[in-house]
Amino acid sequence: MKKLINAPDAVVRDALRGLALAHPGLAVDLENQVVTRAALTPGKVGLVSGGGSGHEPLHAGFVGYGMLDAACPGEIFTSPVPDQLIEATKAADQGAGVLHIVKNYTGDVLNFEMAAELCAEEGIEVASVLVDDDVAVEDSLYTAGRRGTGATLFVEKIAGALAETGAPLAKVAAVAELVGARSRSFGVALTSCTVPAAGKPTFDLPEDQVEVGIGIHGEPGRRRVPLASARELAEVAMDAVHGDLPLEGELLVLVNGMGGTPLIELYGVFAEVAAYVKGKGATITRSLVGNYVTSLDMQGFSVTVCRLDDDLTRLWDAPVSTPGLRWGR
Amino acid sequence: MKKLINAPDAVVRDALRGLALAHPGLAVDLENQVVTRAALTPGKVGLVSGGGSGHEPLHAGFVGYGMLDAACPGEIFTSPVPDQLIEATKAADQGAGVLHIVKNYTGDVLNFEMAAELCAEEGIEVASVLVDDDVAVEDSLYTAGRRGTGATLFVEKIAGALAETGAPLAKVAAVAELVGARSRSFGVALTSCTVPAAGKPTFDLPEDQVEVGIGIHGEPGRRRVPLASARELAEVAMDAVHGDLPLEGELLVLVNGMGGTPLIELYGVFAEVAAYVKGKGATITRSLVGNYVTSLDMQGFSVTVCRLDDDLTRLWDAPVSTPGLRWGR
Amino acid sequence: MAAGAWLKECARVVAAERERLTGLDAAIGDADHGANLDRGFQAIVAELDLGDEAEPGAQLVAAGSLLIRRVGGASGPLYGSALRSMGKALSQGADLSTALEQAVEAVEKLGKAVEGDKTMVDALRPAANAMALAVQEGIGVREALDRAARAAEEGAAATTPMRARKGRASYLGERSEGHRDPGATSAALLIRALAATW
Amino acid sequence: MAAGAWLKECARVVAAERERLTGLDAAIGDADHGANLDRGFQAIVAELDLGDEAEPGAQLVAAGSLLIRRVGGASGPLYGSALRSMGKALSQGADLSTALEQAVEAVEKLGKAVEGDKTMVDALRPAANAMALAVQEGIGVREALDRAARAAEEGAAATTPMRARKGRASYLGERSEGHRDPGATSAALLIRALAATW
Ligand SMILES: Nc1ncnc2c1ncn2[C@@H]1O[C@H](COP(=O)(O)OP(=O)(O)O)[C@@H](O)[C@H]1O
Ligand SMILES: Nc1ncnc2c1ncn2[C@@H]1O[C@H](COP(=O)(O)OP(=O)(O)O)[C@@H](O)[C@H]1O
Ligand SMILES: [Mg+2]
Ligand SMILES: [Mg+2]
Ligand SMILES: [Mg+2]
Ligand SMILES: [Mg+2]
Repeated sequence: MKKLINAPDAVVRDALRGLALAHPGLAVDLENQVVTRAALTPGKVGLVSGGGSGHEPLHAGFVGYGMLDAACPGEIFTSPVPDQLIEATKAADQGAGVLHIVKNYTGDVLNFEMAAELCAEEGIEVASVLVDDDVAVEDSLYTAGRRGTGATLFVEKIAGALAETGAPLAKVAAVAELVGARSRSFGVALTSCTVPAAGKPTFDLPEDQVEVGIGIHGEPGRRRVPLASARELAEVAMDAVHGDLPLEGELLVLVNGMGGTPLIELYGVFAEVAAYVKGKGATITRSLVGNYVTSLDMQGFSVTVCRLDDDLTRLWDAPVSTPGLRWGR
Repeated sequence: MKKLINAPDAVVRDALRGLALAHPGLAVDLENQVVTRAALTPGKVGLVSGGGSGHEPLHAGFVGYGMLDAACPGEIFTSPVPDQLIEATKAADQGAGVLHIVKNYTGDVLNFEMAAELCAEEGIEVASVLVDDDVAVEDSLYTAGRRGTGATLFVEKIAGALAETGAPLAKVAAVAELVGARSRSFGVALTSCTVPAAGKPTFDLPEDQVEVGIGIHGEPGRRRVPLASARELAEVAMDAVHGDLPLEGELLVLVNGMGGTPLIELYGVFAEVAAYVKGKGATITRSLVGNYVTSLDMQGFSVTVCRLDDDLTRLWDAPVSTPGLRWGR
Repeated sequence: MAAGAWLKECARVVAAERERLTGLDAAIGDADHGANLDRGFQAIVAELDLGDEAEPGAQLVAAGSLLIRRVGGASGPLYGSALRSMGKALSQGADLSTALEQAVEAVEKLGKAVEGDKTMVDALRPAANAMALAVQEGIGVREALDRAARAAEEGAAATTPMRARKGRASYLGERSEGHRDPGATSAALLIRALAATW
Repeated sequence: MAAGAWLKECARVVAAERERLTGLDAAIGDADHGANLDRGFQAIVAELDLGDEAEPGAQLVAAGSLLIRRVGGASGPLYGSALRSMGKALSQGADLSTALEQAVEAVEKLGKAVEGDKTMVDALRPAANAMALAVQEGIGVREALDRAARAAEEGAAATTPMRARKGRASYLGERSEGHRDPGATSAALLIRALAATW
């Protein structure tokens, strides 16, 4: 394992130290691993998210004006514990309640639920939205359901923008639900990631094969296929998305790198995704290309598509100022 | 070689197609590989840069308000040809002359010089600034001199901000020179990059070794040392920088990933760099952490330090709106 | 009854099997199960009073709470709730078999998993059943615990051919078949540790 | 005199040796020299009239201009200028030896490199010198060209132990020693092609 780290069990802490030093707009509680905005906005609905580390800039990199109020990074690929989430929720409560944005994984769900219960007991109004956009996973009563991946960024941005307008918790939760319901993702891995504590790649992938339908935790995908061109791999991903939620109207598209894929390749993939969308008669009106919802050092990409409407577009365009996403101020 | 591409010789073109589709604020001439702002500002000094592709978001990702007016991406790691640069210079000439921002490599220097000569013959006022910040390379009359690396971003941002105020060419060139003169860089590679046309890693690096003093083209570094902690590697880099330009006063620091290194590791490195700077009695007042001046899929980092003054800080803070760097608007 | 000894033995076994558990999780999950449990049980050993004087029920409640506070992931809340339920039952005077039943029910309730879903329940449920049956048959607690541990081990081994329906492994669909579940494996280790120390 | 035949032979040889040139550049440069030259010479073959009727000087000027317009990097302007200077000299009635001298001087002037810097000059300068000497000695042009090609090949081989002082390889300092220079290697190929076709 070759990593720029001090020690496997110091990775998260060290990164948080760096985050704190690089971004004076954030308040970082290193002890409890809670990242909050340095300046809060009384009366605003608070947005809290969190999850295992290893997906940077998600979530801590999305704390700031127009997105989250607080984030809880867990250990690598391990959901945060209730204590962290409780502290973050209390910090983010500015008198109008708090929305928990939860990616649909058993661990995240259990820990957020425990925290929400305890916060409710302490009198904080908490609503939760479950993000489950990954069409690679069968959504059935007999499974853990779909994973939450790239759509989390959309939910955090758009719900964050609405919260900034002073909207009440119910409305913020509703738009978060709406964004999730209108979003779908699919991912492809060229290489496995390496979890620092494990010290070796999570899975072995021959030079001529790719994993299709991967998540963001180094989970193997649904199947392996021969390495193919960017165009063919983009088609595999888009077929899966389109098969689940037909591409129609105005779309927000994220072509996301898994952490180890350079921008030059992601732009190439975006060109193919755009051609695919055009072929279906839909239009990409907003887009994002880059490493946003990552899986440590994995090479690969995911595509997330959200069907926009005028309100969602306006909220997407609204100013945002976080370490990982910034425009308009 | 595992890459998200259609074909080795289509990589640059495909990425430019994606760039054009993702950023309506850019005008992309796919035929000539020239990227310009869609809307120019009559009377403003034009800023043109360019260089081999493979360093994304540099340079095309820095075209936009507050930075470049045009960029010329060459083939992978191959400087652009004079024709491209001439077209870009003409496009960027808004009546107040054009500044060429050139990274110090033989190929870039020769091609920019040819272009500048021809543009001058056609009556366009052209000034050039040579960026040569990499202290890993001996700066001597008997070598090609220092390489231009991370400081290019600083030069483009700060000169771009000054140009936006309507300053004349001489002043814009002078501030560009100043930023270059006050900046130093040093890089470390954990892995080699793979040039698509070459199909295999440029150099072999054993699992337990790193290359120290690398550039941004997969050139091997000055020496190999055993893989060490983030702290030790940051120290190696900072010792080299500090040995050349003592760390003093207020600093702008870029901790830059080489393309394949995830953000979680870069923040860890930033924490070590910050500790080092503090130990020297200097202060990091502005910083940037991320993959900005990359070397395809290489894993590793570089640090670039610039000694700020009040003017430079103000220009750094000024609004910028490009695909790769954005704040304030 | 020595809850402290059990917890210490759990910590020892989990540390020793850490790599293996993480390796199993790498195959059908996210390669952290060993690290997760190790973090939790090391905290228990380091931070709790595991002496013989303390009340076992209270010790288990404290240990469960600490797992919840330190582990995260799916296994933190699940094992944490299990220990808390077990401890509460013991404190209220329940026998070990009943307490184990409570622990397993807590996992089932929280995780909504049943036997055959390829989770820790596939080790825990047979263990609780075997223990209850043995007690019913009038068998002594040591022997009953040994049967429980064996049932857990068999249950864990039986997860290999299963297709996962809960947790991260469920994302793999049929590709989850042929791999032993990490949580069932750790559950068998913890029950075996119980049999060895109680 | 058949500039077209030479250029076609250059294209053939560069395509055949593309991997090797890129490999040499990977060791002490950026792994693109073969790709760069191949792109340039393929363009020459595809886009220029390389027939025997055309004026050789004009053909070489056109070929040099195309290299400058298509290759980029260090070698594009250097080889491009070389062919342009050579063509201009031929158009002005110079003999091949003088034209080759002009070509080499163009490279030296633009690249500011001298023999021993571990660049293409280490192949080109000896070639021009050997040719001039042979002509001075009254030796026929074919034999003179063969001597030039051999001098270039020896010069290229001699770059291996050198420490680079120009171009990308200079960044490596002493680590550039022990590797043959890609540009000197390609230069020797081009001069050999000249000897084979002129
Ligand atoms: N819904 C569930 N019910 C019971 N056990 C579960 C459930 N989901 C997961 N598990 C158990 O948790 C184990 C994984 O634990 P761990 O790797 O620590 O957490 P995570 O999956 O969050 O990374 C699985 O092997 C499985 O036995
Ligand atoms: N200043 C120079 N003068 C003469 N030749 C040079 C000079 N710099 C580089 N070269 C030659 O160019 C070759 C590299 O060409 P190429 O790889 O195509 O360009 P780049 O170095 O820009 O990638 C070197 O091997 C060397 O022979
Ligand atoms: Mg986990
Ligand atoms: Mg090059
Ligand atoms: Mg796990
Ligand atoms: Mg080269």
